[in-house]
Amino acid sequence: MTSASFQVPASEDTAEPLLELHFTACADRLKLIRDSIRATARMCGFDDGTAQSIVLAVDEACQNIIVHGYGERGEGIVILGLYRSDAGILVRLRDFAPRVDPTKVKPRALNDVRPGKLGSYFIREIMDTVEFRPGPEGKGNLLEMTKHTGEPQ
Amino acid sequence: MTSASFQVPASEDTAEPLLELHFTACADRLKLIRDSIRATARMCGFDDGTAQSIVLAVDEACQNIIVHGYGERGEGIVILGLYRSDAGILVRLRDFAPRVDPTKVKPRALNDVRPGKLGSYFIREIMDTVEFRPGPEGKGNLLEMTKHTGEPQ
Amino acid sequence: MSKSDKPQQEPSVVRLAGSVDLEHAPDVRKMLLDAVALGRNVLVDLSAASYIDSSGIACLIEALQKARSAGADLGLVAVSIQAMRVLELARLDMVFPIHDDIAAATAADA
Amino acid sequence: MSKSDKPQQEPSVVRLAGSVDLEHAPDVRKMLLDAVALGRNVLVDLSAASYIDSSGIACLIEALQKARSAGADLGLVAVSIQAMRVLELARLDMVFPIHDDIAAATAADA
Ligand SMILES: Nc1ncnc2c1ncn2[C@@H]1O[C@H](COP(=O)(O)OP(=O)(O)O)[C@@H](O)[C@H]1O
Ligand SMILES: Nc1ncnc2c1ncn2[C@@H]1O[C@H](COP(=O)(O)OP(=O)(O)O)[C@@H](O)[C@H]1O
Repeated sequence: MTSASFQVPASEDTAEPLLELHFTACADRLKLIRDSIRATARMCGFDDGTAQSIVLAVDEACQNIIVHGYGERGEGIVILGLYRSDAGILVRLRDFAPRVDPTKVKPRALNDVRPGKLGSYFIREIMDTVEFRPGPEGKGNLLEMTKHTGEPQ
Repeated sequence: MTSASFQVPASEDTAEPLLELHFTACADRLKLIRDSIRATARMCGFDDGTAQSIVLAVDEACQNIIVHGYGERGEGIVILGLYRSDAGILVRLRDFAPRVDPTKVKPRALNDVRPGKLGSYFIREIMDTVEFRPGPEGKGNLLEMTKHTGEPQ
Repeated sequence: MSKSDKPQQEPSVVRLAGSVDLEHAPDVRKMLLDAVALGRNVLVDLSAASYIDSSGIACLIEALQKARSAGADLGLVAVSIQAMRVLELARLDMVFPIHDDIAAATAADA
Repeated sequence: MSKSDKPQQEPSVVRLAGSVDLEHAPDVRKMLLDAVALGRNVLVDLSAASYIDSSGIACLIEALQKARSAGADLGLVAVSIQAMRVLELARLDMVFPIHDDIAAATAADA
């Protein structure tokens, strides 16, 4: 089955679709998408350093889908939509894994030096808004994140 | 509308989908996808130089869709599927533009020093197979290209 | 480089940076043709060009032809490995004069 | 670096190249823990590490903690701008000893 149109962003109607990446939820795919995320962030008006931070945030969100979302269930599909908004960039990350309970996604405490719980902390530190929604038609999850230009990262 | 599965490659059943890129047929999108194509070609076993040539071939095929396929009609959607096959890489490029007449896509003659007609010449020089098909359900076009590892480019 | 008509004049230098591709071809074409219109030899500095495609090559060919038909020439300077591979693919590596750097190009021209 | 127990011993050097990420975390973890198991101080050379994410950082933290609980230490060498940004984001830039290069690290240790 082939999609001939982009996902429609629910939250920011004026957002312009720049790139949509479809890939299997598998750790070795992330290196394929990082440079495209960076180039897209640059096209949305971010400097190199901030674009690199956005890459990290999106990468971490993809990792969470791979490790926690599909996890033991094996591989599924991830769809990463990147949009240029008036404010900066809108990222929409769709999976078809069991519903995430957003209250259970807790970034670690600041002074907690332990391996783990870093990913969601990075995401919240880097992005301006982070919102878990149920996927369209009740299937899977839709993580919407935005980052605005003109702010120090 | 969202596709939850990859396009099924018709020609190489064993090909593994690595990445699918959806974007608007617009010249400023090509810089967003080149690095991903390169990384995917590397993952398929090509060296840096050959991966870079594959980027050029795929980029030129996308340009042809932008310039000749949709052309004056304005922007449409392009779907670029990248697959790892036993032999190397399989590239599937889907558009929803009017049907291409493959006999009209003629690379220029070797000794012809003119601006133009270079794109399809590059594609045929770089790739091992290049095949225009009608798109599924008779809509648009499907350009399938392969490049095999273990051959000098 | 053609030494015939204007041996005493400094060549015009056009520096192309970033992607010399479909997106930037209109700007690149204008820069090159403006330089050719000055009537002097043109050197195209590609040291900062990270990527070149058939659209970029087409601009270079057009400018080269305009330059030559006006009795001047157009050379390429600091051609990257990627750009050289594309020129070779197009069998143009023997068509354009190619120099390591501006100094070498100017010396060749003198 | 901790000078306490083994001032006479050369540190073990682990060189991480490419992406220190989810894909490579199992290998990275093993390399680091193997080095820590030698009982000497460990220097992690990041000069060839192009990208590091939370999985890579988690490996470094685990190895640091194992090293310290064994009376040794683990330092980072040639940290790239990207890696430093990630360490700062994690508030770990003051937790790991960080050195410009191996020579500086060895001098600091002596
Ligand atoms: N996409 C997701 N699906 C299900 N659970 C998730 C998802 N993302 C995060 N979580 C939950 O939030 C926790 C914190 O995530 P994170 O900060 O990335 O740390 P870590 O991955 O090291 O556990 C995870 O342990 C997991 O329980
Ligand atoms: N995707 C396409 N759709 C329609 N026509 C195409 C397509 N690709 C190539 N062509 C035709 O083939 C010709 C040669 O293409 P190409 O070698 O890329 O040269 P150029 O783009 O410079 O004309 C084009 O001029 C066009 O007529």
